[in-house]
Amino acid sequence: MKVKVLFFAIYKELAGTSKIELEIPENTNGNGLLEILETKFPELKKLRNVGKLAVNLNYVPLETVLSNGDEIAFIAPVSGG
Amino acid sequence: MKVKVLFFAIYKELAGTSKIELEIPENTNGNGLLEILETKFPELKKLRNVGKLAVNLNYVPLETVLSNGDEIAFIAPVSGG
Amino acid sequence: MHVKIVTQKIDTEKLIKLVEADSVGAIDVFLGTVRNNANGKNVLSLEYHCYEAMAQKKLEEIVTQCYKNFEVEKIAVEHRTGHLKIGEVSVVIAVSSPHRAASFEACRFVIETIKKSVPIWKKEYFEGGEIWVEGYSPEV
Amino acid sequence: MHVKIVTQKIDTEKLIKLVEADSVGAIDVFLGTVRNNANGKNVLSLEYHCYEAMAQKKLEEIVTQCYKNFEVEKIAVEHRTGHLKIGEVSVVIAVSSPHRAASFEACRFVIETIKKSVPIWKKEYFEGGEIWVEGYSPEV
Repeated sequence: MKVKVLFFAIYKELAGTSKIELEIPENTNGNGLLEILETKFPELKKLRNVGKLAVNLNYVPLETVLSNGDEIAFIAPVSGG
Repeated sequence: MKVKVLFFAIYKELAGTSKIELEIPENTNGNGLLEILETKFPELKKLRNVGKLAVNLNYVPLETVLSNGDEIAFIAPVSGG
Repeated sequence: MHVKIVTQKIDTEKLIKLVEADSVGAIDVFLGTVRNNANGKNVLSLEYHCYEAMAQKKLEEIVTQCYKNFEVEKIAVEHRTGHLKIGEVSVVIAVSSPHRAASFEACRFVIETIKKSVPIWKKEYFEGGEIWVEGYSPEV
Repeated sequence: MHVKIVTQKIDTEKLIKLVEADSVGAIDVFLGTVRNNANGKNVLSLEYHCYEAMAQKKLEEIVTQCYKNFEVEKIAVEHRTGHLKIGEVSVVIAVSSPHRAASFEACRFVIETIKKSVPIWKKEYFEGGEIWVEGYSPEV
């Protein structure tokens, strides 16, 4: 199945891109996706245990199983305001 | 001795004036002045126990002895803001 | 410190400008406005009277106390008097600080203390009458 | 409800106008501004990035929650992104209510919740470097 992964702020800098489309196996969850991304973008390992998972604009647990067409982002600790 | 008494808001309406200059005996305190004022302006009796005493722009106890030249006002419960 | 009793429309933007500074990270601004109802009555307008010299002095004391009690940078306060229509602004308090908690707390302190101890009174005009609003009894 | 992510200067006066109403007695307005220092460092400027679609959604959720939790009348929020200079305004929150406590509390709730859960990040530019500011970890 195919998902879209968006990178923002520190994630974007370390990945060197703001967005990729990715083929991943069925039943991959957030943690599984992170492992795949760390293989493609080794720099992301620096952020291990830092980001929260957002799927389709909502925060969800890292154990959440992903679906085809999902829009995914890892959210570093926010600092707006 | 001579003092100046200012009337505001409900006090002004009941006294029918915004200011008077008054000769009062030496050693008159706030309570004593109020009695004198109630004789001159009987309507003020309606406000008995309502007002706080201000002398020269500061709140002071009603027992405060007044001095020649003082600027005095009785302050109804405030409602600004 | 900027503290003023005014009879014309308060310029909120101006008060905000007055509290800006490079060391400021937060500004809290409170506006008191004339509401169209009170105690179940339809209010038509409000009239604010004040003992101007004493109100000015009390406001300055409140602001001075804020500088002592809270880590604030600058404070600007204007209170309007006279006859105000529904929706008009009677008071604006702007407080700036490096960190946000102080701005919120000091701004709240100023308006609460105004309502307790500054000699300003309002009269409500409603359908069929008018009445002096009873507020707090100022503490000696 | 007015909620917007913007890239230009926020018009505070406009947001205040948006929350005015005849039934309103109090308006609290919070402005976040770019401070010239942080953690003992001299800050030169701040850059705000955001996940716009999600930030918009989260802001709307926060405002919706405010309408439930506090007796407020209207809320308007704008958050600016991009590169901001010292003194510039990054966020404005305006909340109106019949009585003042609700405005203060809801306004504070909005800014605290923005800082906890809205996907907006800032990078500090200081003499000799730049760094992504670490904020709260948003709770799932």
